[in-house]
Amino acid sequence: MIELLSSNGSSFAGDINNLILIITVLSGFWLLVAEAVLFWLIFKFRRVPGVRAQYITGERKEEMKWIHWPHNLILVCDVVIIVFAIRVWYHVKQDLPEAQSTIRVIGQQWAWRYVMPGADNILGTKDDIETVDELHVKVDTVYHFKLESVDVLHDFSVPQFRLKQDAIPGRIVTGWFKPTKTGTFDIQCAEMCGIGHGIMMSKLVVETAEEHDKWVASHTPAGVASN
Amino acid sequence: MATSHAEHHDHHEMSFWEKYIFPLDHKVIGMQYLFTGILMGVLGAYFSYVFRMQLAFPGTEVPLFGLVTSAQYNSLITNHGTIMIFWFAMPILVAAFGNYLIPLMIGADDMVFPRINRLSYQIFFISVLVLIASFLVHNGGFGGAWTAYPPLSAKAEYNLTPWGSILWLVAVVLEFVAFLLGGINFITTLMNSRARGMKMNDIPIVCWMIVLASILFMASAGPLIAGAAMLLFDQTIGTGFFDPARGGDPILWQHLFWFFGHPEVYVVFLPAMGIVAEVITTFSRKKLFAYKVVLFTTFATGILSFFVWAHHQFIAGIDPRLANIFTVTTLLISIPIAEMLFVYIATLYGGAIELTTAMLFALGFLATFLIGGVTGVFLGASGADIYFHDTYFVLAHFHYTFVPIAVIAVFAGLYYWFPKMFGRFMNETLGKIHFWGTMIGFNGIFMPLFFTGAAGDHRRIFDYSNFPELAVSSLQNLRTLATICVVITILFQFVFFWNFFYSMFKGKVCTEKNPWKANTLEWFAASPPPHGNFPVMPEVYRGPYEFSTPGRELDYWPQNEKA
Amino acid sequence: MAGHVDHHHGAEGHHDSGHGPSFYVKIYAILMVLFIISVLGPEFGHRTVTLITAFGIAIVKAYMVAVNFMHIRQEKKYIAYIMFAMLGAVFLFYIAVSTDVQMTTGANWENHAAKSIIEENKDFEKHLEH
Amino acid sequence: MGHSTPIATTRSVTGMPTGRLAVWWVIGSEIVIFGGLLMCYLMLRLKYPHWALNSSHTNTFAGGVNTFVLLSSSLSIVLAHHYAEKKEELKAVGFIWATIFGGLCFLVIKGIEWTTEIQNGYTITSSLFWSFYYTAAGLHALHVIAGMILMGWISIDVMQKKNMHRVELIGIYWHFVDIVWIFLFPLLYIAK
Ligand code: HEA
Ligand code: HEA
Ligand code: CUA
Ligand SMILES: [Cu+2]
Repeated sequence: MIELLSSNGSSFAGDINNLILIITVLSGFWLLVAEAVLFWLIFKFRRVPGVRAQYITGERKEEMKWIHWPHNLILVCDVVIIVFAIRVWYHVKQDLPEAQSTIRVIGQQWAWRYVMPGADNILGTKDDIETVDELHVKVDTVYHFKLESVDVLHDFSVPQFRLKQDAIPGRIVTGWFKPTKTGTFDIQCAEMCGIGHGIMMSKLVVETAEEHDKWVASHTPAGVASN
Repeated sequence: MATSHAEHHDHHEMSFWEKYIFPLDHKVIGMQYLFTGILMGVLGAYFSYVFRMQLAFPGTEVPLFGLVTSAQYNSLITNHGTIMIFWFAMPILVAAFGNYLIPLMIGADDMVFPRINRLSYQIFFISVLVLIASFLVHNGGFGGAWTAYPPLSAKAEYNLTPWGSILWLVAVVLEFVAFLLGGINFITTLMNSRARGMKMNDIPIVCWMIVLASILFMASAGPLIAGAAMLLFDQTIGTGFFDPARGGDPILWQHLFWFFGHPEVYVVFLPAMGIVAEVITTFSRKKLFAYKVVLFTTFATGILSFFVWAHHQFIAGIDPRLANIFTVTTLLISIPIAEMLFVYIATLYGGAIELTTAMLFALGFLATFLIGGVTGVFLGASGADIYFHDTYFVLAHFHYTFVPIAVIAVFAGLYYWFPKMFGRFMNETLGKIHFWGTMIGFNGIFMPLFFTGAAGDHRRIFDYSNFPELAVSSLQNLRTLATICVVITILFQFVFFWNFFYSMFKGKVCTEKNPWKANTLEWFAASPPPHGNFPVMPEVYRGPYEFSTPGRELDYWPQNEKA
Repeated sequence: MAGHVDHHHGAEGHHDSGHGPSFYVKIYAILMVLFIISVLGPEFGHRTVTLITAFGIAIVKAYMVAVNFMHIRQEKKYIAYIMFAMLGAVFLFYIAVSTDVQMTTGANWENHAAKSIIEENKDFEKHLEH
Repeated sequence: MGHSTPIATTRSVTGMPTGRLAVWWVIGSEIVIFGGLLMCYLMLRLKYPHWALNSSHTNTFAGGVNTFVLLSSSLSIVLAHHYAEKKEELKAVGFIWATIFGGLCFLVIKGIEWTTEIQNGYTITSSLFWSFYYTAAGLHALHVIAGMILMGWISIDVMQKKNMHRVELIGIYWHFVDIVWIFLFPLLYIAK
């Protein structure tokens, strides 16, 4: 479980983990302060017979500063979080690096279909490889994926890559990832898509260049000369 | 001047039928909403028990239910979410407390439109029947999540619940209509029917909050009502509003839904904050710290809440540039809410805190809601939401907001106003047992789920053993822990129900009008208040939180007490 | 019941709009003229003219009805503000949502279903002629 | 029901009668309902220029006559309000029924219009434009019907000089229904 909390199977997973860490520190600090003050006040100001509560309107200047200072400091924290969040977002979702290979990912009730380029590394040619529920990619390669759906909403999610994107019927959404570790990872569907939503899982296999070439060769449709 | 209202009604003895089944009295209508809401809450809690058992012990027979199929699982969570929000949280927080408290606290004898009020409950009641019918029809209840995203929700060939999804949608629309009618009543009553002398700053916070919540609801629900009509036509007669092949757009529904959906979470949040304000001021004998700041932050929250909705859709395929704007607005909304919470905490400073059960629940609300609020910041940061979206982290976030709001704050309110409502006290010892059981149980349910979520558990999955990464025992142990805590929490609710119903009939009689020595006007009426509420219509001379005023012998100063 | 009114609040039962039937008829006449212009607008066959006569005049008409028939001016100021706030919510919705529902492509996405519908109908204007 | 009006209803802290205040809030909530629907329509209308072709099949004449009818009925209800304030109940009732008649004409014309459209093959499922056409106009027609029922009910009271202030309330509502049509007309009929 600990590995899952910090796993970084893709190039940007670490950025997302760091962002989460920053938010944890900044907002965790406030959470602790608020809880500590709350409990301290509860223990400190218990009712004692004969002792009256103080009369504080909270509208005088020196009282209001207890509101204004946290207000400004939280604003600062917010700005910091916004800046980091948008930087990560921009990097992951908005500004796609040049693709080294492009694949199609198609969601349907309740399976994932993948179309990968064959040896020519061009999508839409005869040697394309089509698989169901198993995606093979090469490590350290920038992939673009074209995400589609044929029926309802699905969501292409690779938790270990910190990658997630909805698939929408009628639309093609382009995203990217760059695997940094070899191995087998879960691909899940993260959008309610009917009674099979809970079984809509597939595998992502990240291979070294040689392994991947071998896999491509052995899966190229028969009768297609790879050129 | 203020006339006696009671005598007027004496010559008209009301039958049981008129008094309890078709009442016009705001208090009875409030009670109808309360008890219907509690019943629906029990149903929602039962659903959560069933599907949590399935998650902890997949594929085994769940006691009191049986085997859970994936279709049933989906329907259970969908209707759990829908019921808990629309038929439990809203009816109790907005309608029950709103109806019961607003006229009493502003010194009126009833709502301004009693008949519209009754109509509101009747429509609400029909919506309950329609919703329950939706579970019983052929192929079972709707299972497309409470967000009902099309195309799944729009076509029976996808969701496989031809009737369940239609009835579900009709029930939700009826519920909306009921709350629009109720809301108009709350708003006009507060605006127009306050007691003589009650200025804007003398209105108790809870009344402000419920009315502002009604306004938020009214301003945000419109597009979704239109959208619901569109979806209903998609389901029933085959239009293509949300069908991309025919030019429609599934994303449009998401916008319609969340444009409503986000303000909606503040629709339930604000009344809970209102209840807590009344309870903590009374039991710490303190003036509310900076009343005006509370109002300003509430207004700010209300306005900002219309600018953040797309944070639910960050990765749903909206344009990534749009997400940046919504990240900014979402994070900004943490400021007014933090300020509001800090003001409440500051109110305790220098107080004379008495830890009654109501006070414990109110403080428990503050302590736990903070966790829910702070985890919202993780989700509002678009970059982090890429990972967290639709995981149990989101789920734990919103249960850490909803349960404090709809369960804990509601308990605070019920323990606090019980003597007024029923003229008897609830048992404090049982109350404290209930408090600790609920708090420990609730934290035990959802604290582990933050971790399973952060480890990658996705929502709405009926059996994790299909996912190798998630089928590991360390995660399964946390899931089981959560489930055990659900059972514990639910068992402790029996303490509450015993206490509640026993005290209603046999509890210690509350002979005083004002047992907690509070200031607001409802404590000036008899317990329980008769039809017409007040023997003499009260006048107001000061704000609602004048506790421990220097130079007075008593440490409270009722709003209606002359000088 | 009359005896139960708290008189101290002094509800002013009606507004005194001070307008007589002839005033309303005059407004009605103006509305009619505007209406006729809006119907004639498309006859010029000019897109911008049509848009102005159609929607510009609709706004003027709505304004005239709100001010002269609904007496929104005689109402407390905040009534108008509330109505504008509601309209504001509607436009806010439009502004944000149009950025992806009204578009067919955007940053890293395209709505190919919508594109192909537009493509299929691209020569609709020919059918419009006759 | 044997219940008298609560004191609450007769109070007026804002200075506005409670009924009128409530009607404005009703209209506020209706603005967002119609507004939401029309904004959805607008987005897709601008997205698909070829909807101009569909809307060229709408019957501008029928829509125009209906605009005329509704504007006229707005005049009659504001006159009804005028006479109700003057406590001339007969004239007020007359104008209320003139308004109801206007609503009826509107619905009859709408019925004829829809029948011909459907006979020509343009049904609610024909295309998205027609779906919006029927949904928006249908929702509006429901409001017309509701207004007519309320007016009939109010006119009974007005005859007996009771609840005269309600004429103004239904008037405000009716004008709002009129305004919605003022926008529906160019959106569905004129813009081609
Ligand atoms: C009443 C319920 C409620 C409340 C009050 C909130 C409050 C907030 N919510 Fe939550 N939310 C939900 C109910 C609620 N939410 C629900 C039901 C869902 C899921 C729906 C679904 O998909 O089914 C959801 C989902 C959800 C998402 C989408 C997640 C996803 O699906 O990917 C996001 C994203 O931004 C979010 C953010 C926030 C934020 C920023 C707040 C803020 O209002 C919180 C503000 C409060 C604080 C921040 C705490 C106090 C502040 C401090 C102690 C100061 C320190 C703070 C900083 C340094 C910033 N929420
Ligand atoms: C107000 C809202 C609310 C409340 C109170 C709850 C309460 C609970 N929720 Fe709920 N939940 C939602 C709103 C709420 N939930 C929503 C919106 C969803 C999303 C649905 C979707 O995905 O579509 C969801 C989904 C959801 C899931 C996710 C399912 C999935 O994605 O697969 C889970 C899983 O554990 C869960 C668990 C629980 C549990 C254990 C409780 C409780 O049982 C916690 C303990 C509380 C109690 C036991 C008390 C209950 C109340 C009473 C008994 C009445 C008492 C009377 C008074 C208070 C007066 N909920
Ligand atoms: Cu596909 Cu969930
Ligand atoms: Cu939200």
